[in-house]
Amino acid sequence: MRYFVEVDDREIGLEVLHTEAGTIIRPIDDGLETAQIPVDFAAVHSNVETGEGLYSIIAGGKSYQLYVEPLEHGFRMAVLRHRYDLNVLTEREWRLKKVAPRQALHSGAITINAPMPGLVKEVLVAAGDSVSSGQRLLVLEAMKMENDILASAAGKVTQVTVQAGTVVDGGKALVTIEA
Amino acid sequence: MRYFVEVDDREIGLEVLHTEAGTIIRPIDDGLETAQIPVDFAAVHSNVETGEGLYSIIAGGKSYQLYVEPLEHGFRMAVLRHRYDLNVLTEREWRLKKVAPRQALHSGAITINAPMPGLVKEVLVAAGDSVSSGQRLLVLEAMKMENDILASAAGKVTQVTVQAGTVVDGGKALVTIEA
Amino acid sequence: MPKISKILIANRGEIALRLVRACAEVGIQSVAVFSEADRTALHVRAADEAYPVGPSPSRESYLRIDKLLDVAKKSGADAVHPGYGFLAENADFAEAVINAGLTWIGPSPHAMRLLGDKLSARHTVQAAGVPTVPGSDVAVDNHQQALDAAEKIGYPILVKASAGGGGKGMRVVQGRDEMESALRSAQSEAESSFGSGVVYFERYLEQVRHVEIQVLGDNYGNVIHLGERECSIQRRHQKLIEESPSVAVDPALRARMGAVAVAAAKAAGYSSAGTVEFLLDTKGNFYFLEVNTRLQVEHPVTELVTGVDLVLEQIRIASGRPLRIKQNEVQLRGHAIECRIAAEDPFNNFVPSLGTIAAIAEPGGPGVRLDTGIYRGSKVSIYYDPMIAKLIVWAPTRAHAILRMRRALEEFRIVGIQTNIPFHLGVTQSVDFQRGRLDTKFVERMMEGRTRIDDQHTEELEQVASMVSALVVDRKRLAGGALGRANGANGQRPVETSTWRAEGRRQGIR
Amino acid sequence: MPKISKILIANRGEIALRLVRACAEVGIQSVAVFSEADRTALHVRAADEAYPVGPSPSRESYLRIDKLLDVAKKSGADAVHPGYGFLAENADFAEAVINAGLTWIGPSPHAMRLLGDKLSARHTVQAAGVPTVPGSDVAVDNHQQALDAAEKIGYPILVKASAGGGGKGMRVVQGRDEMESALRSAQSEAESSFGSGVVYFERYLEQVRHVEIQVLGDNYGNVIHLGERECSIQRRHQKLIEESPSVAVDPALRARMGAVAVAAAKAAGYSSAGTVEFLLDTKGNFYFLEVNTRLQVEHPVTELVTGVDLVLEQIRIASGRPLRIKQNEVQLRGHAIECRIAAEDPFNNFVPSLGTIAAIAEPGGPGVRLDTGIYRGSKVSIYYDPMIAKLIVWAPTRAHAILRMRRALEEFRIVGIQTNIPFHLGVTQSVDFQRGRLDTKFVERMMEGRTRIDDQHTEELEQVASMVSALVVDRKRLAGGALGRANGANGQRPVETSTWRAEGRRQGIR
Repeated sequence: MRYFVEVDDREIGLEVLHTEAGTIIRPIDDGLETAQIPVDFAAVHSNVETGEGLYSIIAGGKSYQLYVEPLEHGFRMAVLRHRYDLNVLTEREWRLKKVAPRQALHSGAITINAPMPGLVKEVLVAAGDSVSSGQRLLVLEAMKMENDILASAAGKVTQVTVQAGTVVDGGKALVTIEA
Repeated sequence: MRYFVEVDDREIGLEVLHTEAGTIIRPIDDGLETAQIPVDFAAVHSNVETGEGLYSIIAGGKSYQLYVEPLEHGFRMAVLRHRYDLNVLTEREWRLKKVAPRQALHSGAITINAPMPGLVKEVLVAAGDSVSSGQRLLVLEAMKMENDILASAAGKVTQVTVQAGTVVDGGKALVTIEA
Repeated sequence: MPKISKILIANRGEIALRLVRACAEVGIQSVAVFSEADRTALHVRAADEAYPVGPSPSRESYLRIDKLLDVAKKSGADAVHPGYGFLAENADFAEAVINAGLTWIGPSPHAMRLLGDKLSARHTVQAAGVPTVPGSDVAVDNHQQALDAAEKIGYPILVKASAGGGGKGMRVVQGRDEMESALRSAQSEAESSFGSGVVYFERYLEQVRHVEIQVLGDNYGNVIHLGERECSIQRRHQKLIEESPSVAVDPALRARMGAVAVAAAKAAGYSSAGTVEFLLDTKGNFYFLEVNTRLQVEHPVTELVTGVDLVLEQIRIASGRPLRIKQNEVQLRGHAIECRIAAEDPFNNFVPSLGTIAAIAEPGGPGVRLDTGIYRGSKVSIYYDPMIAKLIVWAPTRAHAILRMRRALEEFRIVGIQTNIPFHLGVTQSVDFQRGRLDTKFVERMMEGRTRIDDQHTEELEQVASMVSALVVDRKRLAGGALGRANGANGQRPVETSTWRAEGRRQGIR
Repeated sequence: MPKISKILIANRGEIALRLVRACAEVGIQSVAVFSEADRTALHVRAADEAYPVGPSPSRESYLRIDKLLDVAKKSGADAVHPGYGFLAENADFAEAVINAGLTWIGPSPHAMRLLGDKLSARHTVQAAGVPTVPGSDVAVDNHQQALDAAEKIGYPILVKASAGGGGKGMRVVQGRDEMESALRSAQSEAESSFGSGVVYFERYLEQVRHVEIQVLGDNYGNVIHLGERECSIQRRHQKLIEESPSVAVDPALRARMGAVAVAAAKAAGYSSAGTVEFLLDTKGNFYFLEVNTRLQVEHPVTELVTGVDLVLEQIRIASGRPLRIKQNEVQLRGHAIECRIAAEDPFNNFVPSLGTIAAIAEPGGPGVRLDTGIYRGSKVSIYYDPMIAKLIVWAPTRAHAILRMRRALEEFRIVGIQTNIPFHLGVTQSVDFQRGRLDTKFVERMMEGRTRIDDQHTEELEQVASMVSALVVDRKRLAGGALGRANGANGQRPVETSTWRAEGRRQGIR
């Protein structure tokens, strides 16, 4: 079975083969199938359905353990100081996606939500402002700390739905930005 | 609600009361209800059905945590260097258990007493009847359940002191049997 | 001498548990308190007694002096330990405890007041000849006075709240232009945070290390020090990593700083455990910053290198015993490092991460100490500090301790919330940290990507993560296949019975 | 000098994990091996590399020299650490490792052979002037020779297998009458267990302590000792609790025993870590028992009091470095105690308890070290030793260490199997243990109820257990009621969502 894994902006093609001698993974390298990596994959604790769990993989003798956390699309894995968000496509999904026109990532309206319940201490932008990605939009006090809420993309502020002093629940829309 | 806990060869009677101010436990001491212990009982992890789990109990200010493991009959708890196997009886179970063996010891005239207060629903025998051991004598409704009152020995019924509809106190003589 | 036989622990979380454990280890009864959120907390379950003190917000529970004293009375406690945070540095609380006829495990309210206010502390220690950071020795009130004072001290200037702590009411002023607004905002933040708008100036020192000295004094005027802790790894004036000894402190400097710290403590009539904080510059000059009149979060690193149990000594001192350790008996052995594990997402600007702890794998083995109040099923809530654990390691050498910390961080897995463990892993892998080139700007540089991190196998890890994700999908496919057919499929790996629960999944921030 | 950059760890369980961790902490690659039962074991997951070595029975996996050497070759390992048990004291394995061009992390095969056979070890150390337990210095073969030898030595006699260990081939003979059958059964048990029926006699000493000295030698003839461990708490010649220092050993005796142990090690040309076991009588006389030519299970107690990492020193020594610690630099600080946690039911004659670990709560906080290979979901199987964890504590004093151990044992909760934790709690509560009145019959006396145990609140605990059991039943009743009605019932406690799994329940022996 062939799978295409999207991670960061890379795409890694892998073929998983179950043989008499065990499982083998072949990287798909532009159709050139090069190495064959024998893998011994085992779940320590896992949920087969969601994929969540702790796994042990021994690939070519090297041993790793990874905790897999399901995301809405794909999986998240924390490995050492890194965190990977990965999305797995079957060959069919991958081919369909490849032919489809690439969607612009940052088009349309982006809503910035409150990451946690808290008190809005300061609002630093107003409707009509142009903001750059990473710019501070407002300050939310929660857990005794002041937390900067940043713009996740550049654009124009179209709506600010809170003001200083507002107590918000987690998930509440705060600012809308039009890219 | 009253419970009788068998542990080792002891028997501890406890009444659990849920009040506005919280849960209270009253030890049942031969009918003498003495202390009232306010308890704050909470499950850390638990299975309500089997009872298995880790519990925190604060009884009269003192804090304990106990792991409860269900046995076929009752529970097992490891506390410090001790292990207790406990069996919990409801008042009804306890009374039924209590009256049965005691009466089997007597010979001659046997009086069957009401194991708990209740309403006589049905009387199934009359004076002069021959009964076998274990035969149903009457049905006593108590604690919202119908309880069969059985003959603890074979013999001849010499007296029936109640009739259907009689409300009886616990301990009231119901039927006398001559062996 | 006040005999201590039952201690009320006026705190929660890991420090409350640490204090409950200390009581158990010296045969003293412990009395825990808990807010509604903390009913099944570890410190509650481990204590001998436990009493509720109110709703979850600390203002309504852990900060309620009246309720705490009520519990002390009800339980028959004869002493109170405040831990750190909450009321630990509140002299009024200490006084109320003493007035209730109980023993306060900490310095006298007088010493707390003298050292609690930063300006007053500066004056107290200056009188004892302790070098302080150049600054205004009086409160700075208005703009003109500020400009004059700044001129004398020299820019950059750090505006500090005299009653402050934790970075609040603090502003860096690079030049005259920034003064007016910085002064005003610092004053108002100080006013709202501490109820006092009094601020003063210090020269803002750069390229400095934060080095602090642990002191221990008894009720008879004896004070010793237990060496230093380096706490330069800070973010927004919050310590993240502490270690002892400091690579920048040799025995001669340790003796000098220790003597100064002891002098500062003696000047205030200090007893119990306390910490004298200094800034240390690259030339070996050090400047008094402030005194923390309590047990510190980072006290374990000192315990590990000195072998002295600080809480035990605090209890002994409070019960009127003289110090049993002499200065020349204090010996540092090996090296200890502490990482503060917080429920914060290092991939998202350290935003607090709330939710339920679905699973934990704790680090173990040689030289690892874990102080934590979390457990499977516990919740990280908005009510309390996001620090959920302290991971402390000891090893014979600093190099060994760093690698031990790294493997312990790798072993430590917390499922259900985000933590700053990846940040700590990054620090242990950074070349500057490994070489001991630390200063208080370390984290800033690291977060800006200006630190070289010794990352091995990054590409390999990505490859492995890819393989695992494909195998997880493949496994589900095979399981589906196996389930689809009436009979177990041929040649396929058996599907493990799931021993993992999906319940209690994270709810936190995304 | 052999450079070590990748170590094959020829073991499993907690010791394999401890060795994997040691490798990570010195920047050496680790290669784990695993049997079928151990595929997801902690040592496998934590190691850099891992290879299968066969089916679950150790004869077919961990004891297969050919497979282990094959993995060493395949992985490119340049050294082998055997841990303890399995092949750790097998000189043939050490030789095979060396012949394969790899470094053996342990003493030379020559020293292993010299000391591995007990008669040979006695001769070797006697030549160096080491006092041995009075006994026959030749093999005892037939009944008449046995009676003569016993007459000379004096009853009671202990018949011991020369090739033996772990109490096998060992018999106590109280008088002439018992000799014939004891001799025959010891010989046949020795023959079947060790492939050699050679037995010899020692006087069976009573009222003695088991005290052993940790030695460390390099490849250049330097040997030091790291103080003693007292291991008198034994059951059937299996150690259960070890501590360092021993209350029975003062500095002068330590120096004498240490010097004797060093002499014994030097007589055998010993390098690496090793242990010289003695019996110590009430008058301060000590008698050589045997040498364990490996890292011991109980090595952590020595690590905690000396600050020396024994595995790290083993690796350094094996890579040809000279000892870096001088005898006069070895200092004992504080007190350490280890409890061996075994999957055995102390309420049922210590019968092994098999099953799946459904949940674990690990002890933590100050001074606690936990070395274990178990995890939630792991299985305790018939294939391997029932020791599943080592709980080790350090504290400034012995009294503190005992109370710390007690609170750590109370914190340690293992669900799914029975463990001997209640036994260890009993020991920490026994007055004799607390006062240090130990000898090798301690456990026997305790199990016979002849030990005073300082049990507080027994009746109170029974009362609490009763209340909890009633409340658990009551809770189910309320939950049933709540479920029965369409709407949540009034005034009833909410029913917690179960965060507990009933799966993976115990299956073991009853």
